[in-house]
Amino acid sequence: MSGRVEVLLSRPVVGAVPAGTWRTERPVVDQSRCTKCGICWLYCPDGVIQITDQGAVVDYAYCKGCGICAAECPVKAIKMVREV
Amino acid sequence: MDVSFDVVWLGRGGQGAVTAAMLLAQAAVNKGLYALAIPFFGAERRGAPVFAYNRISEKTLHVRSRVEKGDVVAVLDSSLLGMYSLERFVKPGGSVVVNATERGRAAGNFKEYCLDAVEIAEDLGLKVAGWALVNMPVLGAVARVSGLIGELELEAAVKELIRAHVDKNIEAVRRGWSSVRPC
Amino acid sequence: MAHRIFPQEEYILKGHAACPGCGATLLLRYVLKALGPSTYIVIPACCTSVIAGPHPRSAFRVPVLHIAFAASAAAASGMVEALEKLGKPANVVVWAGDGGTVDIGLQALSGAAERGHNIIYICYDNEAYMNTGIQKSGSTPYKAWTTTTPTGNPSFKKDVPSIMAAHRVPYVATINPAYPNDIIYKLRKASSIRGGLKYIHAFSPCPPGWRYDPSLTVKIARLAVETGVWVLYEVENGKFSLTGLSRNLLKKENRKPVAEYLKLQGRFAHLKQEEIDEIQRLVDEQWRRIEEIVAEHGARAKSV
Amino acid sequence: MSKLLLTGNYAAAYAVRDAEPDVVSAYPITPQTPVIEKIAEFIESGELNAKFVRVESEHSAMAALIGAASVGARTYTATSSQGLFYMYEVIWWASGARLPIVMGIVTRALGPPWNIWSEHADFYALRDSGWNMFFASSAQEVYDFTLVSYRVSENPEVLLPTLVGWDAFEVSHTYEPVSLVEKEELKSFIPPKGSWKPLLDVGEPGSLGNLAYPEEYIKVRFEMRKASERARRIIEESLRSYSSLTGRRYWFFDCVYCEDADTVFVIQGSIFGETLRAVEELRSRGEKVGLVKVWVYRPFPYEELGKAIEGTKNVVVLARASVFGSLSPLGSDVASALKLRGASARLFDVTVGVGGVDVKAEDVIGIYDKVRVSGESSFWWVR
Repeated sequence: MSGRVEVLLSRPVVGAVPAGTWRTERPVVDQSRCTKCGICWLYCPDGVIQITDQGAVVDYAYCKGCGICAAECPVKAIKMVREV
Repeated sequence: MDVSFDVVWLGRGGQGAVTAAMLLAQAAVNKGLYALAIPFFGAERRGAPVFAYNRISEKTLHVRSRVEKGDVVAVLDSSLLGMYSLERFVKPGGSVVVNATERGRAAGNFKEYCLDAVEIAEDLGLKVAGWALVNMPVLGAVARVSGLIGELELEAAVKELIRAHVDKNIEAVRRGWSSVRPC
Repeated sequence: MAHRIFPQEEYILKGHAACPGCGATLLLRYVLKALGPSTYIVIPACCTSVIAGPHPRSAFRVPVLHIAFAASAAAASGMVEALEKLGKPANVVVWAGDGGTVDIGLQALSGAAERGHNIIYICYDNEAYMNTGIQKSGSTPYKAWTTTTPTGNPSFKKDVPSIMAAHRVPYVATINPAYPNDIIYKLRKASSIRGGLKYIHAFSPCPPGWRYDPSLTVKIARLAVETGVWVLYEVENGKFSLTGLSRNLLKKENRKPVAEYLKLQGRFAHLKQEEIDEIQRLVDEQWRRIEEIVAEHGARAKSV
Repeated sequence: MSKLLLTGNYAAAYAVRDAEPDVVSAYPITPQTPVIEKIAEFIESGELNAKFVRVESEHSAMAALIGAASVGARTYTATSSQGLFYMYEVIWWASGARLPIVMGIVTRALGPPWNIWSEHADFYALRDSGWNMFFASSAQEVYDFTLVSYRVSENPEVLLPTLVGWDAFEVSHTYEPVSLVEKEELKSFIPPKGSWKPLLDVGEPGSLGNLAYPEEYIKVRFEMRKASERARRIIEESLRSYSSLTGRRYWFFDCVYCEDADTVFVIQGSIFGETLRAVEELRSRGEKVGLVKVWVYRPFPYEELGKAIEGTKNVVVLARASVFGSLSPLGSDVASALKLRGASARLFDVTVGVGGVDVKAEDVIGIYDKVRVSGESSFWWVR
């Protein structure tokens, strides 16, 4: 392809927008209560939660703080905390 | 300058004036001439008056406007003569070919030829959607009157461009060619 | 363990431009997980035109054709025919909002459905023109507030899945983001049906447009099904079946009161009790019709 | 080289058959309809191996081609007048998306009142769309320019859509002998399939048309502008190559009797024949008149045309388009061409043949007589 037409295409990249800055509240996981069930991962519209051996881990660089994870956590292991 | 032998076709929508003009152009091309077939479509439907035109020349023609006066004027439906005065369409000294058994009115400054195309078409069973296809006999007559096109080129054109009932159509052209006479 | 059994791969990358708690993005995340990387998406003007991220960056890891508002079903028609002609089979998906589907895009959708192109058409229905700031669409529910229906929508939501079923497309289904497994199942089924247009109508909660706290997206989505406001079903080759939780909701006593669904949303905050009762009656009426359809299909199945 | 008696519309269909597109999509409208009927026939008979998407509207016809071309298909559509305007939005989308779509426009007047006859207002409405634009004045030119369009559009230096306009009925429905190019010969002229890489591909995912903020938008559009400028050279090269293939001489425009002319008519399309007749008549009276027939309308050949006519005293543009409160589009472009070269020729902008009215040699001579005595530089010629 001519590099000149290439200018038309948007290419996939993590962080197309710096979404993390939008947040007014952040989800904080109480790992001692986390059962690693994956519900928070499943319902996250931003795909910023990973289930690791330690439990659910949130990527705050892109988390917008919607709070779905906290609302859906079956064991209430996630709390929404105000950003300062 | 464009100098051409011009034909004006006058018929009703559905009678095949445009097809006749196309076949005459093809026949002229078969003879090594350059030809245009120019239809003028109104937005009207079946039965409304339809014009088509030919320009035939030895050289490439550029003019695509409607022909105002033809060397030959072909009338596919004599009922149209009540609507149009032929003098409007024919060059002085030109010819008209009318699908009619006879012409009662005095002629102008042009020669008049007649043929009964309806009888020819009906005799051959050439009908589409209930209408006699009078264009083929008239085409044969026009080609003969024009003095430009031979019967063979005309038949070749029909063979090239017509897909249905080719033999009957060729026979209709032949009968038109042979039956046309002054009237 | 949801994260183990559910498709892992992400096709929407972190750092997209959706609002917090966006139901549409959640839906699209599941849809792409179901369909995988061999998928082209056609997107008309809608929220997702923005969610994709600003040029030259994109949050989407599959090829996307953005196209004018009314044009998506037609663009997908040409795309799928071209891919077939070029010997490059893939999923061709239209991802359109309710405006682009039930209103301005309906003609093109109807044409594509009638012609039977091998397209998966998904309408994510957030029940108003959200991209321009919450104006009433043909899919806005009765009585809902929008900026162009400030005292409540006087007209009824257009039933486009039924219109699509009337086109005799091979597959029509509804989905809801509270039920991701159902989404995966239905999208994979749609993808496996090779001939004809597959139409999916998706419930798509919108926190700013519906005036609710973004953490409630999944809860509201679930309540929509539990109250019977949103019906999960599929119509496969003309055969209607309820799916998932909706299968258990034919009996009224199994359905939660619609008030539970309505009261969480600011767009319904102005409703008087008699209006809530009217909406409840309308929902019950809808379920009576479903009962008839189910009974008719059952009788037809027996007679065969 | 075979010669067939074809209408302009059939000539377009034959060119499409010979260019072998993958996807054709169209919606019928008078006077375009025979184009797509003939293409449908070619597809049904197996003479053309293409998909025909029988859409429900012109808007969808162009949208379907955008979808098809974005994944690499060669495409064709045709339309006219109201249909073109219904399609308008996506026509601009096609060029903005840099898709090498080819389209025929059988020019027809716009309503109201309803009118199915020729006028170029629909064609001119696309002058700023980024499409390359040819205008044909005969069925032969329709065939030729349609083939050339594929070569221009698919050139990786260009990758912009191209359209060919031709007059309703006078060209679209008039039968004339048309020379076709043998398929073998075309192979060296039309790029092989796959010579441009599709923008969208699952193997290398990218998005076409993401929202672009102002600084990015201007970059994208500036690239498009540069491509359109490059198209000028590619069009010239393609026409030269086509001329040597066929012996039919094409350039941005044709100039007849221009050498010593002090008055030059500038026209597009089917009025060429009658205007030529008028010019020859005037020449026989000793008047020094010439005639320019514009073939390439976008990118407009400002430099070349300006050079060709800058030495004349009077330039009379005969434009077949209703205009209100403005010069005709063709008149504006010719005025610009003169001004850009600092030429002192006087410009007359005359609207003729609106709604399919025949323009006869007598009309052209009447216009010639009028501009010599009248100070009016912009007027409609209504008999």
